[in-house]
Amino acid sequence: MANTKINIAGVEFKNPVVTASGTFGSGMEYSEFVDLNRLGGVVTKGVANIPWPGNPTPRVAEVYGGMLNAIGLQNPGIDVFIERDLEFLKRFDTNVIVNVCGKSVSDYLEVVERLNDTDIDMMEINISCPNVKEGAIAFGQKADSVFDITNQIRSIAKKPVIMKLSPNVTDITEMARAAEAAGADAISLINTITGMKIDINKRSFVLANKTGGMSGPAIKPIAVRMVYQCAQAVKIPIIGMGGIANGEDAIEFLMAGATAVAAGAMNFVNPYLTQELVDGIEAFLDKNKIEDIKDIIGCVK
Amino acid sequence: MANTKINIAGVEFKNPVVTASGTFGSGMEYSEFVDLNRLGGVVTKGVANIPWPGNPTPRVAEVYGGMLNAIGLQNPGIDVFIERDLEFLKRFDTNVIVNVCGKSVSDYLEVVERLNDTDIDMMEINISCPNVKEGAIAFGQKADSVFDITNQIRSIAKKPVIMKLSPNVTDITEMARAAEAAGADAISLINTITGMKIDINKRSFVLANKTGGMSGPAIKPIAVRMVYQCAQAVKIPIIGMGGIANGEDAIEFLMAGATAVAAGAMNFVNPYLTQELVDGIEAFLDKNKIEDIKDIIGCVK
Amino acid sequence: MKKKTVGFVTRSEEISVDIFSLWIETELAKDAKPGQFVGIFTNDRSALLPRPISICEVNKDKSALRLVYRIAGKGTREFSHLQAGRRVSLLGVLGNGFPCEEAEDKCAVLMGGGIGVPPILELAKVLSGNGGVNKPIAKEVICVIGYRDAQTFLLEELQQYAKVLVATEDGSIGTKGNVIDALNENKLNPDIIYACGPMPMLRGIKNWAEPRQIPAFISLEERMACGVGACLGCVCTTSKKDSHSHVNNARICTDGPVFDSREVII
Amino acid sequence: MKKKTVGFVTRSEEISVDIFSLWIETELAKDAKPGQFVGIFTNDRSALLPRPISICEVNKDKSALRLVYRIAGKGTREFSHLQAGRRVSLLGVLGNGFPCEEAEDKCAVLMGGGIGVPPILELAKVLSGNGGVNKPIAKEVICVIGYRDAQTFLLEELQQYAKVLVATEDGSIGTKGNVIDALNENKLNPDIIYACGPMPMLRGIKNWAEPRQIPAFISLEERMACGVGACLGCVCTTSKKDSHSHVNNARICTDGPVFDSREVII
Repeated sequence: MANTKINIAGVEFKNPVVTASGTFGSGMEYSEFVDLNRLGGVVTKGVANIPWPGNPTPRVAEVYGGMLNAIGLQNPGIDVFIERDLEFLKRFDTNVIVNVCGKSVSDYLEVVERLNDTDIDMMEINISCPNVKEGAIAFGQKADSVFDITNQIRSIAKKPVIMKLSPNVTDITEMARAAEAAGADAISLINTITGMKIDINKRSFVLANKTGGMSGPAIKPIAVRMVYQCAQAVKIPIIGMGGIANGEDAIEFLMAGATAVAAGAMNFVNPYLTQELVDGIEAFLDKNKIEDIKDIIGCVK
Repeated sequence: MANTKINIAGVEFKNPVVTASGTFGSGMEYSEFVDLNRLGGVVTKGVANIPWPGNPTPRVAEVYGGMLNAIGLQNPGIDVFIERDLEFLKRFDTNVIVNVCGKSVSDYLEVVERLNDTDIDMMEINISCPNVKEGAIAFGQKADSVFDITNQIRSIAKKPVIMKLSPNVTDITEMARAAEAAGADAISLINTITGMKIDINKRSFVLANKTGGMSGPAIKPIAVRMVYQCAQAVKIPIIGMGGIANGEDAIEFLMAGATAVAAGAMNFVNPYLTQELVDGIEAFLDKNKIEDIKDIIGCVK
Repeated sequence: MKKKTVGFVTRSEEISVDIFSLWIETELAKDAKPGQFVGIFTNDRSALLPRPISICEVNKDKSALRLVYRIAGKGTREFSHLQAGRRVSLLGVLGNGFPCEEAEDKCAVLMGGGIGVPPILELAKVLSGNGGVNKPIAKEVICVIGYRDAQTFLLEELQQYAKVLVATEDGSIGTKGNVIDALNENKLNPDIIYACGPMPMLRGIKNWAEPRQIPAFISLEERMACGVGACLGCVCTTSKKDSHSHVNNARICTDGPVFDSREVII
Repeated sequence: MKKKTVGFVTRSEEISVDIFSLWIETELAKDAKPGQFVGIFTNDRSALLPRPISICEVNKDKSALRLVYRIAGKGTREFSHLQAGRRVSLLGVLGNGFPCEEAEDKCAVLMGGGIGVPPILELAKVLSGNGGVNKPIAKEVICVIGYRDAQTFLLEELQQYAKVLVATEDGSIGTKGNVIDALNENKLNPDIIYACGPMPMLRGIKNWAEPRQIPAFISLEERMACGVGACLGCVCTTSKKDSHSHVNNARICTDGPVFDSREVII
């Protein structure tokens, strides 16, 4: 059987399949459907220094081949997260990657400091959630802000740091380079693309927040393009995501240059997806007599 | 019956339905399917100062809920265009909007000057084709370039000028404002979003050009969002497009703030689409007892 | 244990204008309770998310669920074309369901409005001990059901299990007005209320029940994505800290859809 | 006049491994010629573009088209599940078709390879005057058909209309090798060639025919979008200026799919 182990910033993953932050809770809900021990890692829902109530409802809307969400990063804050969610995740033999969100640099730093003292494997910094208004969006959309926040986090973080990039930019490679230059250990992309849906009969926005982040198979070609572009631009590993619905999609991201892949919105459509991605990747490698998954990472240039 | 007439820069349209450049040739091919006289206008395929051969094949690829194209603006050049295509379009009682492409500012200006002496109704300037490499992409992705090219074209153009904006930007309202400030009479959006598709069995890009512009229903929420954002940012009229597949989609764009709407990739799926949009818009207005289409333009805020 | 599974349609029919009844043979039936729901998936790849539809009846013997829904969009329109023998993908069983045990030896009033009527049927069946076949849970079961007009549905079926009072907006049947008007007109004195229906109705019930110190269990609706509590899409404001995020936002799909009216701010 | 229209499937069967034959009753049949194609639409909203499939047979009496295709992706996989009585959306008739009149009183060799065989069947039928029922157009019709192995298809049907020579890659039937090898082995002296098949085969035919001054009409393939000449997706390089863009890029969907081999650079 093919080797599916990959390594990101010194952390070994039994396979390249992880979850996209915000689509898998902290693993508990989907542990009814999949064996978390089979996954390369679980990336948690974003956690802030204090509890966040999130946005008003409606928070989600279906669109052609995908969905919009404007959850607004509702989360219980780092205290409850460490006590409850991290305790739960520790029971499994999988990497734990904690997604960190904030409204100011000091918010982020506070969470990072708290996580430093835990035994999580990595942290992912959400500088790109399009639904948080108070400045957070700017972090991920300007190269100098990306550099600055990465730099500050990197200087105090005791765990490998993954910067999660926004696709809502003119040139994502600028952001990738800024993150790399500031010491990021890896980047993950893409976060959701800002979209809007109008209910023409009610003459109003479907989402209370007006706009929401789009995810699902509809955005996959944009995500693959950005992963490819970043893979040509930086040397740090990439966790690729955006509409992955099956093993073939995962292979596409790997070939475009991602070292790992994340299942996102399609978890909602197929709660067994993460496990099926692990199986699907293995099946593809075996069928094509590829001995090591590393042989296909970035093989299309 | 409701009034569906709209006015853009002094040009009256019998209804707000036009075609998206590049998806309707110069009208000839689809005149077998639809009565061009019924359309508000025909926006032609992009025309340059000289014939362009375009990109190598494969130039098109299907993606989830849409397609990628990297035609590379193959066109016969302005001479043949004026002699043949414009002659053909003149036979119809519809507005003729000529899409102009170029690789340098002087290319654009040359075409604009030639068109000045024709009796076309408007020109649309393609500063956003993601498939033309030689600098053209930059025009549409930087506000100062948008301002500069708009300004130069506007200073010599004797027809109303529509600037077609790229969605591959951090903040499309910057581009809209730059176009407005430089004297654009209208803006149209969105052009295609850069995407990529990999054939995992062949381990290669599906498109010879590697990347292509994505269109189709998959991108509609992004397009609606950008139309809405621009409608809040500028006063000049907007021609909205991106994945429109039926009358309801057209209404959604109008409510988001578009004064006119264009049928794009979905012409390929439904060659009767343009005419059905005209019918669909009328039916919606009548059913909802809306007397004038202007009452719904930008009604969602 | 929740799962995504394939069910077999055994019957599908239109029981009122745009209201369809669908019987599905599925393993999910064995754990299903009144007030719970399932997610149904379309075959339309442009419409990916599961459609949450409440359970109208459970037949444990046949391992079948009955869903009654209104055509509201392209998903439900597709379902309306399902025929016996077709397969359908289901996610379930979802949600907490009505707390039946709370009705023990009480006079329970079950209120349903419009497309909120279906879950009331299974609830009436359970609380009444299947119309008296088994030992009833509640001392008395009265249904108060609201429709827009004379185009009713499930009415005769409810009458198998309970006394049924009807309100119609146009007054064509029963009380003219809403279910609260019917409650008042009939001078009902419920010990406990269960309700499902549009938000204004639920708000009315909350405002009627709380000053009278009557427990009211109301079933809420919100746009959902995952259906299993992961995405935090379908929350409602709660008066106390919710168990998940501690921010007074409970997840309707998992903490609900049924809440004690005093727990939620609607 | 091209149109998008609904056809009715009258028969669908697998005639070889992953090769399907589909008869569709459609008004498009009345104008259809050998070498033309139709676009078929899926019911899968994630796969929107029409699938170009060449016409294998035309039955004008029954106003029906036969399409023979290989499963190559999700669209054709969906078509393979079509059953008699089902509706299917078609765009057609597309493309120029083979110039049959060029074969008048000549010895015509028709070459098909793999999934390029189907259009050869209707062409053989027309050039042979329906196997001699009507006055033949060509003096002689010989088919040279290539398959990978013994899993042939349409072979017996071709033999109704023409002498058929076979080449197989593994040598299991006829000439071991490709259709050019069969052409040489059988010392054929065509006055004119018609061909459809994979690009290496067409290239081989072009290189064989041109030095011998034999006209060869070859049917090309390329990824298509609109199918009607508007999008300029499916072009091939031409030796002279093309009629549309004057840039030596002809549109396969409308200027082709059939080209005089001398016109195209492949």
